[in-house]
Amino acid sequence: MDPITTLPKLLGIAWLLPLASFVLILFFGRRMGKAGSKAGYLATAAILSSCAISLFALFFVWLPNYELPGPVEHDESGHHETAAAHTGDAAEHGDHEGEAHEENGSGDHGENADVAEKPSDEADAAAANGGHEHGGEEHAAADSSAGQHGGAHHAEPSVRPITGDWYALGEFGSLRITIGYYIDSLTVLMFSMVTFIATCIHFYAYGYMHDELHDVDDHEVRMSDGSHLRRPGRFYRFFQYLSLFCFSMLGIVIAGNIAMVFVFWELVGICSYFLIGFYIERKSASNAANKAFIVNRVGDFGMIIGLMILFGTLGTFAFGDIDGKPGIFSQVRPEPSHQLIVPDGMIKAAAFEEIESGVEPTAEKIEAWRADTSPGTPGHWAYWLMIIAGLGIFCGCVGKSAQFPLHVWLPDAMEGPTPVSALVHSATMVAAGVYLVGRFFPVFVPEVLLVIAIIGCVTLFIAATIAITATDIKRVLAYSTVSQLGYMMLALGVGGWVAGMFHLITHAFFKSLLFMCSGSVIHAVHTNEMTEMGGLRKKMPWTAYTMLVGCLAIMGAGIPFTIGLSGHYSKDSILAQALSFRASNPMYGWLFIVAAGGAAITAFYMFRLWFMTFAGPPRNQERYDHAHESPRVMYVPLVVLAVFAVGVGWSTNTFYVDSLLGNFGVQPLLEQARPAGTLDTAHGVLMPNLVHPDEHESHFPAFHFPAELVAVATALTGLLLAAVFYGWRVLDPAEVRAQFRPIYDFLIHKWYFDELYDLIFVRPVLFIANRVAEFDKIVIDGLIHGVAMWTRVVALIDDLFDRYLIDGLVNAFSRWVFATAIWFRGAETGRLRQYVMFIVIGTVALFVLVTFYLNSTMAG
Amino acid sequence: MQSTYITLLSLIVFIPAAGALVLAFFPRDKGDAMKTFTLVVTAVVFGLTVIMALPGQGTWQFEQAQSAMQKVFSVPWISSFNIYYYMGVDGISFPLVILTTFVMMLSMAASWPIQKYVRAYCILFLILETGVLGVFLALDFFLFYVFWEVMLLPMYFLIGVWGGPRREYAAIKFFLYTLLGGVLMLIAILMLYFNSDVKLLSDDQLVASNVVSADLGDEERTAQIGEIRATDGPIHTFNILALQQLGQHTDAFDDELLFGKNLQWWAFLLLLIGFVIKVPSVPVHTWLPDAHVEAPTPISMILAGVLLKLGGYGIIRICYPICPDAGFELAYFVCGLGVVSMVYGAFAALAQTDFKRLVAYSSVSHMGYVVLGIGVWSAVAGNEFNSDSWKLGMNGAMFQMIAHGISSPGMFFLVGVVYDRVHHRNLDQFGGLFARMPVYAGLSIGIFFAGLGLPGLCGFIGEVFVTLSVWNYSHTLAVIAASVVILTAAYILWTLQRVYLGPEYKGPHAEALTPMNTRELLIAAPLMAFAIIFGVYPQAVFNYMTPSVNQTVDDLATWTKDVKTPQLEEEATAAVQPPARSVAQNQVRSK
Amino acid sequence: MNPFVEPITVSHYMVVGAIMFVAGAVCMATKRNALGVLMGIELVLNGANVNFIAFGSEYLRPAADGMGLDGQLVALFVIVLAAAEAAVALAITLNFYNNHSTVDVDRADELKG
Amino acid sequence: MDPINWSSVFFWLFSTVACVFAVGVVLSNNIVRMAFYLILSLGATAGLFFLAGADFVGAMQLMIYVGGTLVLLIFGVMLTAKGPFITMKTSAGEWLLAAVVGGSLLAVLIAAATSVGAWQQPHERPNTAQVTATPLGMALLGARVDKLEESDATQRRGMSGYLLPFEIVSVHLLVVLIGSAYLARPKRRVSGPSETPAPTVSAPDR
Repeated sequence: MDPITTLPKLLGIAWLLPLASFVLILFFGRRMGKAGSKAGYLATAAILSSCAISLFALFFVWLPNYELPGPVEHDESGHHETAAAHTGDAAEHGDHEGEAHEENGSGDHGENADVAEKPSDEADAAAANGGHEHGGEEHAAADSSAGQHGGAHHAEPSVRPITGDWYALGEFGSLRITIGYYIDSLTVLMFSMVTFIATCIHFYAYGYMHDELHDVDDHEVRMSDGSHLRRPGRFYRFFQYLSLFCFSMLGIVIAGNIAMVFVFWELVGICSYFLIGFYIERKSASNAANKAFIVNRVGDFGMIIGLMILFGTLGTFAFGDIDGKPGIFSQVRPEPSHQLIVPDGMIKAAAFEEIESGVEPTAEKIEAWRADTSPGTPGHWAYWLMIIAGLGIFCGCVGKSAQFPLHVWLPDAMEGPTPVSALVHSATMVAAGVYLVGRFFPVFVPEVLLVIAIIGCVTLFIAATIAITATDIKRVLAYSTVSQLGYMMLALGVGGWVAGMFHLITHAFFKSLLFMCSGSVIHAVHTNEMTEMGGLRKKMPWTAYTMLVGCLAIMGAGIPFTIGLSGHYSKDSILAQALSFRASNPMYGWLFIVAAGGAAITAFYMFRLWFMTFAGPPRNQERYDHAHESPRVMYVPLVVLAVFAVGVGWSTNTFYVDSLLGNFGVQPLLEQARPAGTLDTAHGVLMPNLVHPDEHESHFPAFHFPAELVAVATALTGLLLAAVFYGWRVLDPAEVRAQFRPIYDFLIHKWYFDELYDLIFVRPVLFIANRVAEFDKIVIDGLIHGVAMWTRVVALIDDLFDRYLIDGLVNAFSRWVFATAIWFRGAETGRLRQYVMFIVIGTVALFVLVTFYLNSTMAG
Repeated sequence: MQSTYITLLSLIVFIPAAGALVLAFFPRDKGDAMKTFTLVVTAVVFGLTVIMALPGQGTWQFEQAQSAMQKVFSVPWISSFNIYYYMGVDGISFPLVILTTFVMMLSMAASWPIQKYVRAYCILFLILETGVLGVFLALDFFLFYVFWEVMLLPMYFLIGVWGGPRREYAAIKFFLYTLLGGVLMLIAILMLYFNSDVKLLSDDQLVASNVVSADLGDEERTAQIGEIRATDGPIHTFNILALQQLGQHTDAFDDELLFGKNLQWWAFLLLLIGFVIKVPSVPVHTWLPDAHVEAPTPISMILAGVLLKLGGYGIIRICYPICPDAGFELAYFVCGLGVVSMVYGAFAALAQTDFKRLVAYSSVSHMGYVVLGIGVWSAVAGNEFNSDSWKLGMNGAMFQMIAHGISSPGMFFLVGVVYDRVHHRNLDQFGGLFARMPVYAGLSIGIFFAGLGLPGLCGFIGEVFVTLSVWNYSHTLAVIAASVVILTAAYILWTLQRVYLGPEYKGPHAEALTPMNTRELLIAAPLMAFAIIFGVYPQAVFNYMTPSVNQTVDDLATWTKDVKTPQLEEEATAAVQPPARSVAQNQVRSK
Repeated sequence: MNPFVEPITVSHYMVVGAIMFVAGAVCMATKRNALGVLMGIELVLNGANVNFIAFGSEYLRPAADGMGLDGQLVALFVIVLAAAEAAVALAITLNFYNNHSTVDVDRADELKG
Repeated sequence: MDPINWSSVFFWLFSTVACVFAVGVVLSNNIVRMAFYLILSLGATAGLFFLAGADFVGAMQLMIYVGGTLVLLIFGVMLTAKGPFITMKTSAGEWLLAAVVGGSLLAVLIAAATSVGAWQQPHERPNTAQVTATPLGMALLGARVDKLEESDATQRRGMSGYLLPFEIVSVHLLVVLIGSAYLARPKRRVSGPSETPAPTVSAPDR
């Protein structure tokens, strides 16, 4: 089968099936069996089909067509010396790098070339994907010149992703905003992982949510008359949301452009909102839902800024090239070297003033601008644009992955039903942030990566410390999730792309397992408080031992250099990468130390949880008596996931088995998906001392050995501590609490983040809102009313003016005329003789006047 | 052809008026019959517009790909002032016309609870529809103004008679605000009219602006053009298209008027004030919350769904094309207005306790996107002319108008549904509606999320497109605009929580909370459906509007390139060395 | 200068007319008796007539300058009208007398404003 | 020594009589005396007319005024002459005022009369005495025989004569005759107000 045409269709179907399920349940859910019980079947069937299709796509379409790269475990003997050189002298790093790879280059290089050429040989539709053919040829060219530069083998992507658009949301000139796909092995892997875990959780939820099949008494909600709320079950609605969530999540995974990611980003956010607020009657649930969505929106705000920068400067959202139009990745890392550069679009945007003043932006000129990054130059500003864009995108990831400082929503999100916590808030959605950082990795400059690493590191520490004191079983897991996400971010931030993504996959399995186990416990004892549990392992052995597996997996248990649970491998590679980073950047050595310390804390709080729940005598006898093992539909998925939690980190070469699948395993798949050019050592521009080392270096024994040892040692330390306090109960944790009261308070109040945010964000915003509303009412409306009032006053004045001044004048005049007339009337005596007198006098007067006038004119 | 078009467009505009006339002959006590009749009339008009939108209708069909005006006709009306009965439709107005007829139909259906003076209500309602459609279709400025004012009075009465307790206050406030805008507009119209001169236009432009009909044969056309050329003195015109040509290709409106600003600057400002009052933008928005709160539900729907769009339409159709110079100069001001409205409206919404008032403020916030998207003037990136992101903004703004035209009537209707039942709107006294009215709550949440800008629903497309387009114009505004998503989420989610979630209903008349009836469902469901369709497949709208919007933007971009930039460069050089002004600029202008 | 030697001129006549006129006017102004007033009127008209005659006389002025027969004709009309006026005025007076039993014009103040 | 100009002598005689008795009319309080003085004054005026060559007018003066009008006047005096009315005294203030006003009017008139030089130029009177009755009669009938030889066109415009004024005056006299007869007729006294009550028109209430 030709993957280029098949995969989009297959994954597209897998993606849309949950949507179909959602729509059907939306319209007919209520009528699907009693209280919508059939809706559960429908949703489960849909996600199961998706899972089957995804796995089919992975095993029967992807793997046969794209051979996985060789083992990443380097031949130790060949590298001891160079590795030593690395640790010894970081300054000479660059020189040695070339040699180091030259030696082993030929082996896997040949394979890489094969992989790349394979599809172009056999694909009928090669013409449809010109890039492929082109890539193959170019690879051949690179192959011939491989001798000159050892690093060249990193430059070519091992497999070109399959890209394309389904349809456009909007198209304006050269700008397109589309719904498209970008498929590489990471996509396929994520599809498989998400659908698989989702399937397990659907089955599990069928058992967990069975209460909703009939009327429910919600004991957490008190009505105004004091009774408990009684409401009809909402079984079908739960599966409806779950289906929508699966659709949205898969949308993020398959998204071919960052805008589409954003679209589904929001959609998973809203699904999360619905699921957290599933118990809509509970105030705490709806508060938590609001909090989750709004905090995520804060992250989205940053993401939109990133989107704007990218769109404004690059004119595209697409990750990969589509129909010859370069996508973001190929603009940022142009062929053939795939070195990270500031793309032309950003340079032009930064050099806005120069261009406006008439400088022609020729290729040479752009190159010159790019080269000059001293402060104040366009190159400098363009680089800053890169940083801001990267930070903006990362901001979205911070929100979604609950990283510091936006981590506050995730613990509250545990208000949702436990299957939701397992699926949405541990395995998939919150991992979407990490996934996006991984997807967008090629665009992050070293400075941004450093920020990511620091944020991740801070997060993992804060969350781990809070988890120590939490007593709500789900909250402990929630903080654990935050902490593990911090690990992933840290890994990505220090350049460990595979390490980070690997941890994402493994974590998804064991964290969902842990959540489901906790759900099973809660289902049994009807409380979240660990202080009321204890000794449950006898009552519910399946749950207890699958959870133990989960705890071991998360703490990274394993026998050094031999075998371990999945977490062992992923955490090792993270620590190794952090160590490698430390070697290159001594001033950021604390990242490694915190990560290692965090590993100890992880082990401590996980086993604290396990001991408190399952070991020792029961703390609350009544609850203990009522506890029971969950039904099979719930614990079978636990077992399945436990198996995966153990083995998902393994690859065929872990056991040195040459299987039919080649070097099958998660790590090789990820290695195959590694973005082109990200394997090279990267140097910061604004921070010239910042070096992101080649990830493969972390496999050098110089880093790998100490890291693995440290990981196991810290984990064991944590485990021991937990056992001392909670397992064997040798020491009383209450005494410790009393001893370190302030610290305990600080931790139990979650570092006072909620209070802080309430103080510096929520209250001011509400304050401003009220002021704005008042402004409207008082100032603007007041102004209007004032104007109206003044108009009326003026009108009144006008009226008075009219009445008293103008009319008054008229009246006064008439009165005056009247008075004059009256006065004159006195002359009208009616006496004849007087009239004669007047006539005479008038005549004389007239005469006199005329005479005077005539005289004066004559004189004049 | 002209006769076909005159029939078509006149039918669309005047069927409601004719219906109003017929209503006068209904018996007094047949209230339901009147409502039914009115509904039928609005449905007929809607049907006509839908027929235009569908393919395969021959001459009646709206040509999607055509960017210029179509279905144009022009009949002399008041010849002594060159006023014509002159209408046409293009991609900018057509979606709004359909939206209008659609929302009008729905809000008539939503008018069933009206029991007071049914006849008068229906008549005013239909006259209002005529006015609004006339504004969208009129191409003669005078005609435009007439319809603008025709629309005003029915609205005044509809609020003032059928409104809530403070209806007189609200109605007068609405009336005065809008009237103020109308008067300013009239001043601007007259300013433009008396400074216009058709003779300045070239032959092609005369035909393009339909001063000389394109339907005529060559000889007749030449004769008419000759006639125009031979006339003594300027020929003033109200023809909007001709004014656009004059504004963009001649210096007819460039005379200095006051305070060193030229005539078109002032005309632009006056028109803009007139239109942003309608939009409404901060700080001339306070009529909106009051009008909405007091107006009956269907009138709120019309007010939010249709009337606010007139402002945006006016800015796109009139302000920018006719006064590009002023538009260029004031672009930042316009964008700033939009952004301030967005932020301000969102904050104000956050503080409301009246459900309807909150929705009204959300309208202010959402319409801010429209103003912002229209205001973006990013034709220039460096010295490259690339108006793509401008097109993005303009199209986004247009889409936002349509989207808001779907979502906000929906919101107001849904508020009305619950208000009809419990007769209060105090947000703090709701809660638990999800359990009592599940279908209603589901639809509400859907529609409110459309307002929130959730992907997959119509609000998202407009908001995101607008926001994205702003970056190339101003980074600051872009960042502020982006930040509004947080506030929007906050107030909408908080509202949903207070109204629909929670264990029980806290207010009075709890027993009246019955599920939606069929009529209400039939009103809300289409809105929800369109919200989803437009959100998932926005091309359904863009196909109609993009050619025309892009053409408008291209024209303005060409103007920027050919006229404004040389002018600015010249000013820059003149500032360095002040020699005599060259005549080159004037040559360019008169080209 | 002997007044009996000097020839008479228009001015002389005019002075006589003036005296009669003024006498009539004063008579009108002072007499309370309606008949006295009437007599004053006669005097005034006569004074005027004197002037007319003087201006129209060929003996006093060259014919070319004078009014000729016109003066006499006007005087004639004045005399006729004076007679008519006297008749009417007497009728009024009698009427007044009938109504008020007096001829004191001061009592006839119905026109008083 | 110039010969006595008899026309001057007669002028002075007549003018003195006219003026003195005119003043006498003013000064007298007795209505009968006033009438007598008036007759003298008017008669003297007629003499002045004769002196001025206006024989017909002078004759008319004697006939109408002295004959007709004054008879009429005296007739009136007699009709109304009851005791108290014969002498009605005028107050001293009125006299003073009248004197001042009259004096000033007189001054004005005399000043006017003597202000024009042409009016003081003596004129050689023609030796032929002209009889004016015929020309006057002809003029009243519309023919100005005195202007037949006039060569100046403007002067000849008066040729139309006084026919129309004559007719008017005739009608006027007739009217006066009838009017005065009417006015002077004995009146029937209406006793008291009208006894018939005013008709009450009931306004429509609605």
